[in-house]
Amino acid sequence: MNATIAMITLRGLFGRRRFLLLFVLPVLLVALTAFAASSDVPAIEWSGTLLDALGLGAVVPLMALLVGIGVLGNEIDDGTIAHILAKPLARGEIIQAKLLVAVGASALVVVPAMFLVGELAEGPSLAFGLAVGSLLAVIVYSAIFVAISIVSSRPMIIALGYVVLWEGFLGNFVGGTRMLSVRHYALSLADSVSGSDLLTKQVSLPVSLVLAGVITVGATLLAVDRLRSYQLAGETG
Amino acid sequence: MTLIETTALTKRYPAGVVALSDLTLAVQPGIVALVGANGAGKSTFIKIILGLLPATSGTVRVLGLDPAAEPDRVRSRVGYMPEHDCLPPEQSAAELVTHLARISGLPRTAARERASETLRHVGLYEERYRQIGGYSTGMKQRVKLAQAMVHDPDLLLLDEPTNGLDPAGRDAMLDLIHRIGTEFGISIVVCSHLLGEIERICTSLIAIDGGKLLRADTVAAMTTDRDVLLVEVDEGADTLVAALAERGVAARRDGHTVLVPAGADESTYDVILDAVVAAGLPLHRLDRQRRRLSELFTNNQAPEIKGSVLHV
Amino acid sequence: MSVDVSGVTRWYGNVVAVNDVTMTLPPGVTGLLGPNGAGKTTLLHMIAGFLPPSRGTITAAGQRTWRNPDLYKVLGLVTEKEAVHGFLTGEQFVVASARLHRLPEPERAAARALDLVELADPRKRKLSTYSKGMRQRARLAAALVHDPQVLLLDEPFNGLDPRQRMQMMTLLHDLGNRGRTVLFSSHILEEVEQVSGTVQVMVAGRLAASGDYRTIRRLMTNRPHVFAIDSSDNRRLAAVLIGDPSVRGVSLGEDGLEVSASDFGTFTRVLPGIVRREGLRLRRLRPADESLESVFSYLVGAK
Amino acid sequence: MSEQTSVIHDIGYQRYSGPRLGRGYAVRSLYEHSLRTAFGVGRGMKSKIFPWGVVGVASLITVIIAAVSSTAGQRVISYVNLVDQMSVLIIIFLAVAAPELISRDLRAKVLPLYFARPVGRFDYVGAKFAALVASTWMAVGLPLVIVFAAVAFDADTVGDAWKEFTLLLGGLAYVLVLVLINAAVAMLVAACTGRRAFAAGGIVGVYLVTLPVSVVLSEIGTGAAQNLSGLPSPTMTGAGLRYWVTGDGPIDIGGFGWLYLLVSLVLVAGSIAVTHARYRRVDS
Repeated sequence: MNATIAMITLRGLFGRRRFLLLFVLPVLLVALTAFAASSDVPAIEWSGTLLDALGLGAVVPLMALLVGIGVLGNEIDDGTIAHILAKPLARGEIIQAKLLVAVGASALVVVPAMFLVGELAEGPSLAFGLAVGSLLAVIVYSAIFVAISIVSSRPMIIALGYVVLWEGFLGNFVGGTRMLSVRHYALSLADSVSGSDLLTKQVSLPVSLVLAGVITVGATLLAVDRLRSYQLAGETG
Repeated sequence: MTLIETTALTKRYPAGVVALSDLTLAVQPGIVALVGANGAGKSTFIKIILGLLPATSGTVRVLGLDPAAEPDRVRSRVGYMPEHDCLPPEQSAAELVTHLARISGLPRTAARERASETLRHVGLYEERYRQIGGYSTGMKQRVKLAQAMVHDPDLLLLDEPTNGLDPAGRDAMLDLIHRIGTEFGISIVVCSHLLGEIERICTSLIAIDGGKLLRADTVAAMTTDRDVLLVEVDEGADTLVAALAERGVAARRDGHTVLVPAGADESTYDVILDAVVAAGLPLHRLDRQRRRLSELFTNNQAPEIKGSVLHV
Repeated sequence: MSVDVSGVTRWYGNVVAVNDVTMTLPPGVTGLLGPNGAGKTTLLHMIAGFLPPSRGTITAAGQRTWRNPDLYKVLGLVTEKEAVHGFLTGEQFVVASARLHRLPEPERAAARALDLVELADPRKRKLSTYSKGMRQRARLAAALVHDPQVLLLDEPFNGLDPRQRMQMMTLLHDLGNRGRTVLFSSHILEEVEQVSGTVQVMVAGRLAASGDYRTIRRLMTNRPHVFAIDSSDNRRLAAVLIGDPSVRGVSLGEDGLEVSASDFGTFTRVLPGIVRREGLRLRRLRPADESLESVFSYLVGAK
Repeated sequence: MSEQTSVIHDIGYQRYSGPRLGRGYAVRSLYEHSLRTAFGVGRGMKSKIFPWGVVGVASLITVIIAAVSSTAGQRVISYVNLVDQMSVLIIIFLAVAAPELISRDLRAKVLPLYFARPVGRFDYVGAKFAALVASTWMAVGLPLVIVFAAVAFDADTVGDAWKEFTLLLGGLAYVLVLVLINAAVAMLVAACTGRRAFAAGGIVGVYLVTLPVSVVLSEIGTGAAQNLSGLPSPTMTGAGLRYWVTGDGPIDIGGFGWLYLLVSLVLVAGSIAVTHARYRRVDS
């Protein structure tokens, strides 16, 4: 991996105080779960809302989105990407570094939170299941959001629309879209690993893993190709 | 009336950076250039004039008013054109300038009339009803200028007014500023890095360096003639030098120019012409060399002026 | 030749930004001029490999430029947009550039580049605290760190103060003298004149003229040459000059004569003789439309 | 024929000698301009779609309710309950208006143009906040007035109509409370970014994140925890104030009315203060 690009990307991500905002949602999720677990209400009553809808459905994709677009989209938006592109580097090398940083940073924020949520809700096996599931989600999402960063000139809107509408909304109503929903791959893996009653997978594990792999590789290759053909805006005035 | 008057003006930022140090000057009405290195304190100076920043010590008077005590009165008589883009793209120029005229205190009707007149004076006609987003750089600069003078200020602060303009746009903008300063009777302080522009339109110049006054004088005084004549011939420069030497004039070559000491009286002109005629050379240029404003920045031993009052 | 642009056209939809441009840039400094919207930035970006030509070919230092990252081993680019990674210090920024170029001694290369642009002192400060001119020079240092054969700069004087402008001019001049190919765009013609007399002038997407601007001026044979003249008796001199066949017109103004001469060579040869014959004293003879400024406005005006 | 006199009129630059109104007038002008901007008045069609769309949707809903009420001879829903139903419309209108009023100025960097004139930073923030509150209040209050018009028209006595009017005032006051609290938050979010899309997303995001927190807390918690469950959400804080005054509403806050009031005041004052502080860094 190109350490220099990784260093610049990391500093861009964590160098500003803004990154603390990344922890707000995961902390909130854990706090809410802790509160719910301390009450007398049985976990099965709130696990759907907190673990699935809020956790896998909102916190995980939103954090991956903020980080994924943070590692590349922001650099493209403010024009600093030109400094990195005007170097004799294979474009794959750049994407690889960016992607690894994105996965690492998102996982750092999300996986421990999901682990805690599982631990509080049920115990170690669910904790482990949710941690593994969310890690899978983070990997696939990062590839998708890095690709969106370069394909679209308004990545934030597109990505938010995708998370809210496709992952959050459609999957609940239109069964067919579950097959192409990262959230359901994560749910499937978490359910299979933990065997917990609190989770119900709707896509089989092999299908999930294969599709997750295909999407990750596809998005990455797309990002590399688009970066190779990156164009600077022309005349300004 | 003195336009801007400061005594021992000092601005120290909390971090310990001294932006202005013991600045004493008195600026008379006219078109005044404010030059200096980046970070030399020009933007701090402008903010203090507009009453947006308090001075650490010293006094400042703008049009006879203290901007720290009466910022509103100062601001209603001063117009400011910022350096950077500052125009909302989705409004028309007419609407924006009218709105800003009202913010400057003009009643509704007067604001509308003056906005339309001012836009005409800066050279925007039917385009003024179009959205600013579709304007060229030159048109945007004109709108920025129009909003700065819509309330008929007595003093205009223009920060890099020719920024981003192409040569034709620069020409037009400089002519406009010159007209505002002379025909319209509004005093102007122009911040610019382009000394050529300043030589062209300004009557006087204030140079600040490191928060201190470097030089304040009229432009005419800084661009006086030197005692050197520039002579250019299309060919045979060396022949000319030799011919001049024969006539007892010690000329020397500098690139394709021949430099001749001007001498005490004007007879040197005749000697040069005789030499050119005798050698049968094509004379291309005969001119007195002048001091350039850029020499202000090439001489590194900048004289430090402290506490003394300089009338510009 | 270091940069070869051959029959290059670039369009965006129906808008043609660059129209059938062919130019070769030898080592040395060349100014790229043109009104706003003439296609200068588009051309620079195509040469820099950040935009594919719609038609035609471009090579820089013998390499094709589009989709070819290896190009940047020999090419440096300073864009007009002043964005930098504000969280890095000047030194970190340039060292990172050196590392991305895989230079053997990145720290030393960076120190050299920072010295060159006179940023050695503030190198430990974050770029976000730099002034516009300092950022401009930091970006130049990053583009120079690998000592490229070809250097492209879009409006490099933007935001620089008078002293920094002079430094930048000297720097570009030196690079040209050391055999580098430097192409820079600028609107400030006096500066272009001082850095290099060699220009490429674009007008509405077309290449209007190339070469030394003085030579270009002489090629405009349909334009009379205008001179400003002051003498001991302007009215008499005017009367005599109007009788000379090389003079097209004379106007008498407050500060002297304005003479348009149809034939440059003839007029400059006959004038000294006429003045002396009439017993007059010539105080000033100044070509009024020989500057890059006038050459440029003629080219733009001609369309 | 009368004698023709020829004149060349002076259309050169004229100095202005009319009145220069002070800072109060300047702030009022900024407020008026912002109010117009919120509804897209004086701008292109595109700027009008969203605000008027919200007004249209709100009116449509209430016209249906009004029609049903007037045929049924009685109101099917009280004003205050109607307001609770429309709280999401408040958020949507704010998400449209706040970025338009605040983020847009940041993006275009127009603030130096204001601050070089007789308006200060506090004036600017105050005028923008007032315009944001007023526009949202009008947009969401209008439907209540429609219902009132329909019902009062049918009222048998002047006394009934008057009673209806006091109920309307109560509803409008409740709208104002909800708008004040949410507008303060919306302004703060909008002042954080120059991008309108981010600001709009942030405003909706705060609502979408804080509301479920309140809901989960109130569903799971008991006693004081339940009473206090409204505080994490600005909207539920407003609903708590309603309960404090009327003893009814979507949330039971027990005896914590004073705390809800305090939190509301801190929220509004705090948002204005932080927004003001943020503008200190805006370069002029």
